[in-house]
Amino acid sequence: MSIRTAIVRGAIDVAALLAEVESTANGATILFLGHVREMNDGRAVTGIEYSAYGEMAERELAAIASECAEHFGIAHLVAEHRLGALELGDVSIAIVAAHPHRAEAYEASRFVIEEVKRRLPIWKREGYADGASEWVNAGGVAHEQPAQEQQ
Amino acid sequence: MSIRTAIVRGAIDVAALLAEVESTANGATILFLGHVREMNDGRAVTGIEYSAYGEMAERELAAIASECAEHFGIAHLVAEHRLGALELGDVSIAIVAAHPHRAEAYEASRFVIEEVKRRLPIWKREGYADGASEWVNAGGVAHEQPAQEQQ
Amino acid sequence: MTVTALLFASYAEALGSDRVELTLAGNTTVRDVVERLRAMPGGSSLPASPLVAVNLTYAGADQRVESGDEVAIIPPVAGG
Amino acid sequence: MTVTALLFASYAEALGSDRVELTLAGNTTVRDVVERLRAMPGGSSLPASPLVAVNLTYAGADQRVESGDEVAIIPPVAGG
Repeated sequence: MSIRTAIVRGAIDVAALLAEVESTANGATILFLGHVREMNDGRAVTGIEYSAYGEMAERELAAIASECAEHFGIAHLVAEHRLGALELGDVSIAIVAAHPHRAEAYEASRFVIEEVKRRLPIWKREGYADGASEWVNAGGVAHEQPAQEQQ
Repeated sequence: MSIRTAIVRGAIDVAALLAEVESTANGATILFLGHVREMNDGRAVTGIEYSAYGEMAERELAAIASECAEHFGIAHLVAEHRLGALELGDVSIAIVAAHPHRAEAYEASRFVIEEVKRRLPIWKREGYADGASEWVNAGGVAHEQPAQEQQ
Repeated sequence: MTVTALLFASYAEALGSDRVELTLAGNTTVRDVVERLRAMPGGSSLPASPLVAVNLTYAGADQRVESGDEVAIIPPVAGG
Repeated sequence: MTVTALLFASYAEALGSDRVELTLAGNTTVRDVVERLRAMPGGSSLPASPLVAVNLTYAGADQRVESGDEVAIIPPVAGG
């Protein structure tokens, strides 16, 4: 049984995560990577700053992994979510799920990312090519123009 | 657009495949790995010999990728299937699908492996701990005891 | 009694702080803590029923709050 | 006319060959090729309606076969 989760500040070492779940008991391994994308809702993104309620995010991510292990019979699962300033293409989250059979591996992988999106107390502020930045998902509450544009 | 498939004889370089699909257009990358598993149908496996109708396997795998790209709007997809003698834990197939959104990336990845299982003209002969070997899926037609046991 | 309210992301910006010590009467619920925060300068940016966690666990509006509790007001999450 | 039949995996083992040159009359279909192979020594291991590819493309039993075609008899696949 190898279940591990972490909230990290540095770059995620994807090869290390893949190596971590290796077991000849498994016939299928699914890696999910989330990246900073250059476009969101039609706006050109330049980077994302991720912040979190760190202590709770760690607990919730561990709880998600534990529920996943129980629900799908997954014995090899590792997930890391990164915080801080990320550039285009950077990996914000990596999830590796391995199982004897592929159906369970896919379902487990999907379960983890959907639960992360639903309940992990993490927020992102997107920076845009026009110099603005905005909290994603916040319904515009915290929209803020950069200083140089508040003329 | 970066769509590539191959039938290979050597070890699959997973890190190279992940690097190949990298694009800041994508928000999600899914890697699927199939491995040689230590147990199948309750028998202890020691290795698998993969063989193929090579020319047709190349065509079919390319066709699957092309259908996937069209169906899911996938612009970054790479898949390699390995042939020859594989040991426990070895990667037999790697599929990397990347897309701006995760739902399409998951669906595309699953589409490729399911179509591979359905129609790629590749066969495997499993070797077992008791010295026997068998063609997988062949309904027992080709069951063959190793020479030293045909006493 | 005293509870610590934690604010994050857009909510922290709206209230100008990520941590507020509140002195409250007894018999207090999550709803009371939220109402107190909404009455503060900038607090109108908080929804009337935000997501809340008490001592690191998601909690409903009616949950009792005890002295020393950490009550976190959770903006819409955007992890992944 | 002549067609090349290709055999793989368990089928190749059953017939003791992975490639058979067949001389056939005209007006020949995939079904005729399969029947000819099934009449060979070891050929009874082939199902009456196996998966077949003609010139690298999956083909039905009624598909016409031309001189020079490559007719592959495909055992149940097990890739992945």
